[in-house]
Amino acid sequence: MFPFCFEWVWDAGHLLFFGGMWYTIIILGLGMTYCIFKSITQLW
Amino acid sequence: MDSALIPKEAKRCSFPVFAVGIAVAGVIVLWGVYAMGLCWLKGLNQTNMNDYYGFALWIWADLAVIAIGGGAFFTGLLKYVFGIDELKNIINLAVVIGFVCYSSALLILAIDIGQPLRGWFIFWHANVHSMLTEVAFCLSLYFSVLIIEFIPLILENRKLDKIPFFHHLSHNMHGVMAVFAATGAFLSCFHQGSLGGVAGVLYGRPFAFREGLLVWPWTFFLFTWSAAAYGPCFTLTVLKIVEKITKKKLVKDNVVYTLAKISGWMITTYLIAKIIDTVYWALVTAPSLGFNFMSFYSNNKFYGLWILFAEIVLGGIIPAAILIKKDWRENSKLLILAIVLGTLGVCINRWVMVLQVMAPPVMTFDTWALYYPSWQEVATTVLPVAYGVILISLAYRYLPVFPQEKELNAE
Amino acid sequence: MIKKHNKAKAHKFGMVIDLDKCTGCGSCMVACMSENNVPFKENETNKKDSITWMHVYRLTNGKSFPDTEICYIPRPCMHCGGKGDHGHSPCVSVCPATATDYDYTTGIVSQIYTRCFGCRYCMAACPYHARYFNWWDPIWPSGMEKTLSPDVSPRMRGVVEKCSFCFHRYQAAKDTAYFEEREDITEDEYQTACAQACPANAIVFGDLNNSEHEVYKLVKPDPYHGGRPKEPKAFRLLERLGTNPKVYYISEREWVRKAGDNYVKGKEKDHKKHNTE
Amino acid sequence: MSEIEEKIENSSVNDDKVGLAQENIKGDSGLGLGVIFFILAFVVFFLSGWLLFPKLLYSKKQQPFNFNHRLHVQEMGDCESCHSFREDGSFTGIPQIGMCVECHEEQLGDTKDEEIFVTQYVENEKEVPWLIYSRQPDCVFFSHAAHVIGANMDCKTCHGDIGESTISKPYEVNRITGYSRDIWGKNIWGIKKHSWDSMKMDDCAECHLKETQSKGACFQCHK
Repeated sequence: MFPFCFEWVWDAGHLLFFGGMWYTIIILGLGMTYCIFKSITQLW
Repeated sequence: MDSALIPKEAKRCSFPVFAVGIAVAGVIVLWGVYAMGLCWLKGLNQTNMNDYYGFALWIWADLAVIAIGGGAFFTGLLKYVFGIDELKNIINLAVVIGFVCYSSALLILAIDIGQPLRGWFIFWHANVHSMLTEVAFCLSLYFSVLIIEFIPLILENRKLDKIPFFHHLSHNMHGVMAVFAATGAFLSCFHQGSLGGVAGVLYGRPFAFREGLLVWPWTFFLFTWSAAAYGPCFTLTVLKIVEKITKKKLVKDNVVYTLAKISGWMITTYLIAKIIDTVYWALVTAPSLGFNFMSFYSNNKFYGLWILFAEIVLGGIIPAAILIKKDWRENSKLLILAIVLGTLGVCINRWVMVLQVMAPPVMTFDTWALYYPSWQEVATTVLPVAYGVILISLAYRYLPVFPQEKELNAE
Repeated sequence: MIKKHNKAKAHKFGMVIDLDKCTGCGSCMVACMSENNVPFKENETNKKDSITWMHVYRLTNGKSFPDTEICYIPRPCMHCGGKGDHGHSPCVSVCPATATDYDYTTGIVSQIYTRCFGCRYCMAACPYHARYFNWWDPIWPSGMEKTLSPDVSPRMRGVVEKCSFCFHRYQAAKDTAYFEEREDITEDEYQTACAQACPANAIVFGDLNNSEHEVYKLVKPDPYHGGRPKEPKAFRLLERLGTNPKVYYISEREWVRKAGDNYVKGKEKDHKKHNTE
Repeated sequence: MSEIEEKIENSSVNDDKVGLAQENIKGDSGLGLGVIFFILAFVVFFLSGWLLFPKLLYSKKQQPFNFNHRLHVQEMGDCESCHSFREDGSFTGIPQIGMCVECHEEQLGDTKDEEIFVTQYVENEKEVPWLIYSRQPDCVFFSHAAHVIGANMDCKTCHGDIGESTISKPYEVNRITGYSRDIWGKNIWGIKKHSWDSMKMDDCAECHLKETQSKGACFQCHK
């Protein structure tokens, strides 16, 4: 869910829950991007 | 025929033999896929669920595979975060099993919901107070962690590894694997727990309801702990099955014993918590809601005290005792008994915490609800097993799953 | 003007059913089904997968003739206020997709069929079996779809549905009030179909927050205990679970009142005190 | 076996920097092509998403005949003359033919559209199958009384300038959902310039939040 969704409320529940979710997604995304990017640079 | 794909110096059965084995499992998968198609096209009337019994056999399968797939996150945690390095010899297997379990669980959830096309509502319109939302989020995120953990292993296939990009990628991913494993362990703690919370928060169902801490009922913590405790049992069970079928030793005993010992102590601590929880629930929670402990275990043919005995003694105390005592766990027969009983024990626990919850009447004029799964439910529940057999076979044949295989089978 | 409407005192609609008057005729069930476009099957033998928002249970005192007594308990959705009466009903708090919510202005628990994706978690959470799953798509006998009520949307296969306290009737009553430029609706303007259909007048419906209303007079809800009835003859189903239902039952017979909740053997007295204090 | 594979086969992977210079040359021209290809693909997909997608998503239908709102407002005075409330507070919506016949028993003017109306519908006593631009999905409850009488809103806030129109615009319907395009609005991103540009749940909620400090409970608008 994003803050522009209908049910979004700026409360502790949403901030903790979705904060955790987006934090995890960002870690996984950045980790994979780092690996792929490093592999590409190693090729050249 | 496929020798170019098989890891160097590894002995595998001939391709036709392998193909026949896969075909047999494939037939079962097709049967399951057919049943799955029926459920999607014709709806959940294909099952024997009803308004009294809204959770089916496959929901139990869902919880059970996630519990026994817990070996993946726990072994990952032990290896990458706590630095028990010898576990690197079994982590690949744990990851493959975890992948099988979690992909099956997600598939089951996709069959289970009445309007599968609206499944994304759980993400888009999420209700943060619902345990099921937490389950869905952590489950899908943890599944992506498992994919990330599985990729390097796939890339180590002999052919794929020759492609420089893949070679580097797998190497780099190993480099940051600790971050992924830690994230995975964090996610797992929450979703294993929230699966426990699913039943524990139902204050309208005295059989399931548990008091708790903050927003979580005690079952939340019990489920996380039990998945970590019993997950390795299943990993070891699969290892023993694979060793039996391939007639090879694949992992050194010291690795197995380390994992078995940790599992044993985890089960012991879990059991202490579980017994305290059960006693408190039986003596305080249930009576405060007007129920005798025995009212949940009598008056019907199926749910007797035997199920509590099977869960706590047969599937708990016995394996725990075997696994923590050095002589016993190093006796191969007793070890196998312990890991099989442990796996069954956690499966029974999940059965009790979802399916038995539906059975006892709550209103005084209501009746016990029992149900018998339809063949479609059985087929879709067997589907993940056959799929798991295929995936693990493929992984074993083509990927270097067991780093010690070469050493142990050198002639 | 708009703000005034929203600041008006919150309603808390509820129902009182006199079990000594109920004959178990089933008119409420029929009226409910036709009012709310409830689907039915050609063969309704299996009661556990057919939909009855209002369901009449039959119970006996378990004694043999000539002391046998029978009581019928009509059971709509209880529209639970949840623990502490804060609106966290057993079903509302578990729905993963916010397909059901608690309306603080009316105390009614909604169910939005187009939002529900059919996980059935709410059904597991409800101890009253008030929630029903659409195992099939509705099939109306030919021509019958023309007789469906336009005020209630029909449901599709794979979603959960339940009694709404005929919320569309509340909407219609409010429309009339707006048209006549009145502030609020009267007691008789908003009545559920089951209450109106009951030939024995066993079902009374109204606002539990309004001391003028019949429901309030009958049970005298205690606002400090989640609406627990102060009237000794009145009780709610499964009071001890803390669900705080808004459906009350009345009976002169003690065994009927006792059937409303569970008791640990030997501790019945405690509970009686707790119920009437 | 390709060049790269051969090289890897013959040398250990760690010292594959030998062929670095060669690969760089190859990589540069490849990179240029790649960039051009990327930009081209982006343009193609962007344009098709922008122009073609809405065309494919919506099918167009014409109203049975044109209706001149401006003329009728001039003659009748205001919207409520035709779009009125019943005594129970419910809203009549588009008038039925009985109301039109009060004036149009015979043809009043000489337009083609009126001729169609009188000859095909009035004379045959048939209702006009109007396509309703602002029809909400079946699960939506909307009270005109609450908004028009209760909150004193005018028609334009939600329905826009329809009272000024002289012809009926084509009715566009979403092929997937079956809903009128006026619900989502013309802008494919859902961006609004006027309060009447779209009629989604979010649009209702936006105004409700502003005016009543609450988006409202589900049952307020759902049935």
